[in-house]
Amino acid sequence: MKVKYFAWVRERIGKAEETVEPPADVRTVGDLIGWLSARGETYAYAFEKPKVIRAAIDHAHVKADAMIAGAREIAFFPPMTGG
Amino acid sequence: MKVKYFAWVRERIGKAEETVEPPADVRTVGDLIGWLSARGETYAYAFEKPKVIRAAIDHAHVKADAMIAGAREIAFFPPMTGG
Amino acid sequence: MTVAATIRIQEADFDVAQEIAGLSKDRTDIGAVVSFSGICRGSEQGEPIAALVLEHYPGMAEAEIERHADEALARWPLQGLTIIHRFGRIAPGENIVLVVTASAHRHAAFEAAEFLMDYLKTNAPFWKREESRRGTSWIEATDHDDAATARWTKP
Amino acid sequence: MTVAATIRIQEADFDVAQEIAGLSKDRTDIGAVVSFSGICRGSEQGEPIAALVLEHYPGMAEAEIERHADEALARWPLQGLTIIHRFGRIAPGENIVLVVTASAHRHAAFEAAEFLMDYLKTNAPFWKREESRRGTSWIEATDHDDAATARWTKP
Repeated sequence: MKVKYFAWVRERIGKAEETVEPPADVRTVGDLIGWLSARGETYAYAFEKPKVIRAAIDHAHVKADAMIAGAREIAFFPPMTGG
Repeated sequence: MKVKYFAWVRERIGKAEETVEPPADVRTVGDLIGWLSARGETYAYAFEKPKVIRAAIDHAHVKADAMIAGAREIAFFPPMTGG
Repeated sequence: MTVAATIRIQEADFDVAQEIAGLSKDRTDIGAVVSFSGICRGSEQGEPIAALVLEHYPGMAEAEIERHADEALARWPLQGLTIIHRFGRIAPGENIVLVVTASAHRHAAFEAAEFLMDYLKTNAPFWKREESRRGTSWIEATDHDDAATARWTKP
Repeated sequence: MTVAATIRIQEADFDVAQEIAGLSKDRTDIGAVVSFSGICRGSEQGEPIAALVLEHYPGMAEAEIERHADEALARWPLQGLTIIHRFGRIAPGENIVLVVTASAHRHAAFEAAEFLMDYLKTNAPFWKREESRRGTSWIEATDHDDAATARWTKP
């Protein structure tokens, strides 16, 4: 599945998007954050405060307990500051 | 003192303003409405529902119990419909 | 900084765009501009109208609007305020009234504009008469507007 | 009558006046037009800034704004709705965002515009970075904005 990063999450990880294939036991958005965090320092830094991170599946906001099965695109970003 | 009339109060009385000299026992705005109403049919018609009539003394909204002593200009009109 | 409100009571039409631009042009301390334009509708209670004719009380209209403008400036941190109210004959589609508020923050700009419109509706000495094929008649005030104004009164 | 919202997410600046005129021109069923313009301020927390740089999530930004536009159209009797949000580099004094609502009645126009601005602030996927002499830094979201959004949720 495609994963996208925005704002300082993007800056900390050092890339705007990538394709990942997490194992079957990574079932929720929260699981995915944990799995990504274990991939290296930059990820651990980006996700150091998981409660601050917002997520979207296929362009819709979701919570950490949302299931990721079937998702085409998952995005992680800080709280929004538009408007 | 000068008295001014607006909107349908003006239309019913048939004039936009006049100068009146009410007797000393006409002390409040309510008294003045009563005194004017007794001046003729057009006045009685304009003030037939005194509770609907709004008043202003020297350009400021007042209630029926406001004292008229010292007033330069008293105005009577229906509820406002501006905006 | 002392902010002075611009208040105009006039028969002529006005340009909403120009009034908005006038408040915010060449300034970098304004974060939010809210404008409200009241426009003459082509019908009242389902009946087509030819025009509205607005009567006002010269002198008191200015005084009353100025009083409420001052109250808005005292209650909200505004950086600019413009109020224009027309009188005379106004055709459907034409402007009747304009309130523009500018502030560093959006809630102040929104609330002040709503407060002023609620007060203009119920307290500013203007009276609307409608012209239609059936003649002319005065538009009645609604309780709804009084209730809207009452919500701004502190308990 | 079905009302379609006009939604644009663009790098280019826009003309507030033209957008307001576009909603109300040649129409006589609109009684109230409310516009909100969000403008880039020249300072953040007392520090002068050179510009804001807005990052957004293409695709989701459109979807999210459309969702809230549809909700506003369902909740209030609107006759027109325009939402524009810019991205990219925006200098102090320039427009960032615009919401214009048109309705037969003023409270609907005011409330819908406020609702949309509160949601844009907290839910639309845009992120502001400020450029100043000291470098660039991301602007933090405020609890105040979350509270503003929460008030529109029915209990």
